[in-house]
Amino acid sequence: MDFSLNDEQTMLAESVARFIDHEYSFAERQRIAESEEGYSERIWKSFSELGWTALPFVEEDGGLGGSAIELMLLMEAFGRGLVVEPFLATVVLAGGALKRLGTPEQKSRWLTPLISGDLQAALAFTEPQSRFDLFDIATTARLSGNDYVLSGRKSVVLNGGAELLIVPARTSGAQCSEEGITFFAITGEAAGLGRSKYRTVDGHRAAEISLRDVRVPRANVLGPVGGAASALQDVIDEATLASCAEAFGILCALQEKTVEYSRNRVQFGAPIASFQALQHRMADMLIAREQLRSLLNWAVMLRAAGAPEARRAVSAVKYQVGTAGRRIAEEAVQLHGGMGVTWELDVAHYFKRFSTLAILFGNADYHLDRFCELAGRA
Amino acid sequence: MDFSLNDEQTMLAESVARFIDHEYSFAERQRIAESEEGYSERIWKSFSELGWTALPFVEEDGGLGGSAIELMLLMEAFGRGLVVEPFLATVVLAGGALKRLGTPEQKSRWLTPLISGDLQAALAFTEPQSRFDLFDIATTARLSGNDYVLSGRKSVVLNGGAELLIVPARTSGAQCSEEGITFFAITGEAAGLGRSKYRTVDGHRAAEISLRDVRVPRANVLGPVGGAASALQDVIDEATLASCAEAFGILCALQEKTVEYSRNRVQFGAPIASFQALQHRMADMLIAREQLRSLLNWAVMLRAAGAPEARRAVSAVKYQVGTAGRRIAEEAVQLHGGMGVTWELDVAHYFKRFSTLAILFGNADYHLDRFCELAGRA
Amino acid sequence: MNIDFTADELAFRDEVRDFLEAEFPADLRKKQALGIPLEKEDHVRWQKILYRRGWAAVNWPVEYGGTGWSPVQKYIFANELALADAPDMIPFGVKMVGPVIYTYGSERQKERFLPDILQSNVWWCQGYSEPGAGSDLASLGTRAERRGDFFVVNGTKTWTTYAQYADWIFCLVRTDRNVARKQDGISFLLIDMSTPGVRVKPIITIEGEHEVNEVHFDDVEVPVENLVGEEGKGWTYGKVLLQHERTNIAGVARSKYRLARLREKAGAPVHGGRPLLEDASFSRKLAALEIELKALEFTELRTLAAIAVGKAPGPESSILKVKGTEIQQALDALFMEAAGYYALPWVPEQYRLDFPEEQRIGHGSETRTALRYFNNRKASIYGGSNEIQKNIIAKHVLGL
Amino acid sequence: MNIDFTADELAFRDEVRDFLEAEFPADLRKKQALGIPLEKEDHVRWQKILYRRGWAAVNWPVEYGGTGWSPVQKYIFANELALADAPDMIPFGVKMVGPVIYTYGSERQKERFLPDILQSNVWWCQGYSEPGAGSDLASLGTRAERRGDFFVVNGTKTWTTYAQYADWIFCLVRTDRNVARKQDGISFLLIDMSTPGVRVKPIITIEGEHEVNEVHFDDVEVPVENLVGEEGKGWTYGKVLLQHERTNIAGVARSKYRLARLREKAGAPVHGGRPLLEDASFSRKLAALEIELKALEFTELRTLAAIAVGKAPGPESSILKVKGTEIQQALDALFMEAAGYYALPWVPEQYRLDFPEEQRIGHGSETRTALRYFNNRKASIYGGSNEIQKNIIAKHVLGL
Repeated sequence: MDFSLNDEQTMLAESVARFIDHEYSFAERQRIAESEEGYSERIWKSFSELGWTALPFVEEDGGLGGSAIELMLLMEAFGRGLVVEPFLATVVLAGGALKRLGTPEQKSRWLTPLISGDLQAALAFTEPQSRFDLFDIATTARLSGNDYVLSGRKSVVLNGGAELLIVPARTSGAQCSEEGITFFAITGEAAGLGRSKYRTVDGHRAAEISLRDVRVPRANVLGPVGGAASALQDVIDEATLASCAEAFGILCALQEKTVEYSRNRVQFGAPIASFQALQHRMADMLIAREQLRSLLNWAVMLRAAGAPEARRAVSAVKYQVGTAGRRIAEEAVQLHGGMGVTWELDVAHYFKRFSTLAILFGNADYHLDRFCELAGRA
Repeated sequence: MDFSLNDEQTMLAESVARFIDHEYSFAERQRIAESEEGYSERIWKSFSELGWTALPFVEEDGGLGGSAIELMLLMEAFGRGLVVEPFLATVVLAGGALKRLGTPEQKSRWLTPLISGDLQAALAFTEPQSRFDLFDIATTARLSGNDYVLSGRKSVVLNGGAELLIVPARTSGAQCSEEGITFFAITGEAAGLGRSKYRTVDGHRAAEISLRDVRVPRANVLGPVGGAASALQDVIDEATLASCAEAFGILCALQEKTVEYSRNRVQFGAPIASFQALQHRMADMLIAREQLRSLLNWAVMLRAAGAPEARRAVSAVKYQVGTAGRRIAEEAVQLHGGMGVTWELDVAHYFKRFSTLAILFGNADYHLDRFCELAGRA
Repeated sequence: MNIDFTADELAFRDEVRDFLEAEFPADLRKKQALGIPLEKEDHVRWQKILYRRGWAAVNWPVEYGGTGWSPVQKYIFANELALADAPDMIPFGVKMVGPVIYTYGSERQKERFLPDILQSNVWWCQGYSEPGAGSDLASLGTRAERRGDFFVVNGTKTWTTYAQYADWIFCLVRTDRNVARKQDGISFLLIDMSTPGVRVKPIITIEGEHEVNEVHFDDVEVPVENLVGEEGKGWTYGKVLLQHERTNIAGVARSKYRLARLREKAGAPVHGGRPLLEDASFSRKLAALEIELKALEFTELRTLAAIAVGKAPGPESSILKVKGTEIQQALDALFMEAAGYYALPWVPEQYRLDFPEEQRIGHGSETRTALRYFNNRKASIYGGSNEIQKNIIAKHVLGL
Repeated sequence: MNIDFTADELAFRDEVRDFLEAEFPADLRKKQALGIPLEKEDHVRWQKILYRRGWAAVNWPVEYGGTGWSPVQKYIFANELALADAPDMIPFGVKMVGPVIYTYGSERQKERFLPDILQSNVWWCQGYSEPGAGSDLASLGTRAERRGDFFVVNGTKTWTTYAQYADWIFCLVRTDRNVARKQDGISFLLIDMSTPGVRVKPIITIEGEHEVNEVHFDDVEVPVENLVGEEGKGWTYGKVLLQHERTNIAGVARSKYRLARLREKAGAPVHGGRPLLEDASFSRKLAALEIELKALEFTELRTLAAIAVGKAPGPESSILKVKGTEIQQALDALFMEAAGYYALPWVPEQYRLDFPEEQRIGHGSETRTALRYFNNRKASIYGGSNEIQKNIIAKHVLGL
């Protein structure tokens, strides 16, 4: 048992932090978020040059073989930097599906350009009715000659405007069944594929996807027909933990900015940092942050070790993000007073991104229930 | 709609407050609580002389026809006075069963002496396995000639050493069924009746009751055979609301004592009342107390009006007592520091009585669930 | 103590219902139902309808056009309006400056300003907070110097809601800097927004909308006759106003309406799935909130009853402010929770009456829930932050 | 970062398990299982067993009889002891005064006191708080005046746990009243409880038991050689001790054990009913607590790891104190909840080894849950109240 980072991990953490410091000011971030595309091609290229888009893939796939620990370090820094580039969507979610389910041919077709920064991708894992149930898939795929024909709707698909869409659909089984889920890769503008793109409240991009008899060649089936549920679950687990690391980075930034603001904001002739009621609340924020760091470390170490308890640990962190984390975020806004709710200040944007992450992959209630179920009890 | 007390109600509230002030100091209360009997015959006689034991009974039964409003006023004052006399057990619970189910003969036999202060009584409504489920009754009663024969166990029977025991038992139906519950009156030391008496943590008295083939004459059946569930539910509802009023009185005392203590306790060269973190917490206590008063008024007014929503309202207040109320109580102890956990100070004893009331008739979880169910939804 | 409505009260309730049935315009109804933000004209139109019925200024004394209603009538009125989802009153005229003018203003001011407020002819805004004076409002620095028949005003007000629509602003300004307590030397001034030197600068808030502003004053000349009450007594007037404001802020009737809608929405079956209300955690949170809200409803009724027997809304109004906004924010969070992923799309363009229903993203107005949650974080900050309210309770109620 | 135990660590765990299997006396096991309070002799017996194995003073330097274990070993050791439900170490000797003596004491003091502490030959108690100096400990008023080779001590200490058992007391006393800061002029003194003028007065706590005391000093003569370190530096020594104490107070291993027992108890079917754990509210509260506790476990491990690379337990130990006691109290409350009505009987007489099982009231030790809940409200008050901890975090961690 060991809590320290090795040299490579330390270097990674430092290099991301440096990049954010030098290349990713809040003003730059806002410019990118408000641009048409919603992310910067230039920044994305840098991510790939720095090896970050290769991080969570094994070496034989052209990756760097990073574990959950490296991914945590990266995502935490992305959280602090309020990065809007679709790393979670393209690399962790879509890349995560490809690395688990792709054949060597499929990987060279899609994963290689994804790693090199030339392909954007998305995983369409939610439907209008599904809420947080990953296996609630009403989109159907039926075989017709050498093609599958897909029909259905996917909702709030992160980075849904991307070239490559990975779409879980139902080849058999009842609507919420674990059996019968198959992954399909769809590229470009296939006939019958509709995309209604929009910004999300955190400045990212998503889309509603409609599939009306979209023909997908058999060669685009990823993984086993009807048997992709466990891969789906594992991709989402990995992404959930990554989202928790990003949320943790955000909460650290919010907590530190609140302390800083309180030192400078003078009311009643004194910095508000000197008011005991606020001091105690800032102490509570620090305690909550340190507790969250501990849980995150625990879950990440379990995932890195391939331990089966990791799933339960992921739910524990996500629950804590959605409860204690939310309190930190709300307190940060409250203690900034009116300034905390202005567009001008970064605090508001941290808050909105945090709020999005709290919903993604299931909110606190969902994950506490899952935590209970995984203990083998109601 | 009207929020004011009428003249009689105002007089009642004043007369109880005066009695507590003059006759029921904390030292006196402690002396009574530590006495062998656990209550004072003299004080009980005063209760009856002042008409309080007659309060919740209709005039034709020899009562004063008081509504939930009068009962609230009395119990709130008993809470403030930390009264240990078994008013809830004898008058509200056992008296409540008698008034709802007794024949005129039974009333004159038991309710009349109860009102005159000459008979102590108890309602044995809990069993070792029942937790808060009123209808979970495993104690059985079978007819044998002109007697019923009762077997089973009743646990934590408040005032369980009383002369008159009212025992719900099952004459038919499955263990948790609403059907098949019958009330029996048992007096004195019947053969096969075991009582293991003890003090409770709040200084009151209770007992474990064992029934081994206890023969009870048919004449001692109270109400319909097998059909007493709704009366049981209603007695407990009335008692629950009364217990909330007592809890409210306690919480008012704790809140006020905390403010007072904070003004006098000097640390770091100033009264602790001057520390903002504590000020805000005391403000929270006041807010919670006022919110609780509002809910209590609402529920009491609904019960007094005989409105069907009263049941749901009772659960709302009890839930609030068990959550916001508990926070008030715990804060009161915390802000008293070490002194708050000494036997010497009244605060500790308010806290213990409050904690007991929070459990009695179902804790916060139980009542929130009931509140949800009574809305006709899960 | 009696919880039942009297026959008169029931009749009054029916009267309000009939009025709403007949007079609440269909297009406004639809906008409200679809979550479409109202325009200035919408508000004005609705408030004029209320005025014509004599119900624009519920709390004003009868002599100035108020209703003379009992607390229970006011409670019924607020509930029925909320139940019909009628728009909230824009408070700055009727609820804020109006009471100050009829309480402390001159006869001339009453004649000049009250009718236009009552009839919603003039849109008011509030000039209290400043960049350096938020919670510590009394340290405000906007100066008004007397020069002949004018005050010359210089300074900046901030967080001014709807200043972009406003014809007039009421301000707390400093008329005397040589005072022992900073609460002294503050005056209450009415300023025509079209006066040269008044400049409105938008502040975009967290959710991306333009609701509040900075208002800059550069040598703005304000006639002395626009001073309300005595020079230097503005703090007292402003404080009374704030206590009224806090009572209003509780928004109990609106929260009751929203909670009922949320329960309805969460109870509706989802395509292929069970209703959210069958999720025990969600339903318990909703229930706990319903209980808190019921408590607040009665706390408000008790406060109104106290006011009716002659007590001014005192520091207890701080309780209403704190709890009222906590409940609103808890509702915001639960609405967002109920929306799930559909809280995320940011699609303001679909909130227009002519937007095609079939292109709408999300069930109902789910895509407004996050924006509302973000925006309404302000509720615990404005009108005297909840921290300030607790200071007030500690000092003025508990005497600490 | 690696979560797996090494082979050595696993071997160590087995070693501890084997030791407990062999050496933890059956009668103590049974007392613990039945919730029977331990006597002084029980504690001493168990601590002597640990001493004989060389494990009495886990954190002490090896030269004084400590173990030299890694943080992970200490973690394993604490967990295994808790898992076996072994008694908690009485902290006053080994965990409190011991470290002060070996860090600041003279060679003579080390020789004289440390072996008896290590061997549990001498029972210590703590003389810090005073009736007028609780949270504001530095304003303590117990005076020690130098008269020749003695200090003459006068004053009162309070909340002194187990003073009724103690042979010695370590005290913070004021040796100089003419100081600028009240933290100066305080000295750390070791006092033999049998010295004339020392008087112990019981304090009965909320649940009715005798655990703490007032200790009165009337002209108590203490040899100068019992002063630890420099005169006037006692505050510094005491603060270090408090930081150690806070780290101990977290009680993570014990809470883990209790939580597992609670889950077990709540999972057991009740006669004719379903297990409490199937109640969603209860199981969710338990789960949320398990998560907080897991977090604290890792917070503690991170702190221990930092100490191992040479950092003293700093103000961060305040986090452990706050969270550790919050979790303990939440557990207390859940145990009481699980007991339902059986939390109410007050039957201390049944907590004896010879009490007939069939007469026992309540399932298991349910009738101790409320008493424990009451008693342990102290946890957020003692060792520096949680309010004081937050002051420390604000000042020393956040720099406010």
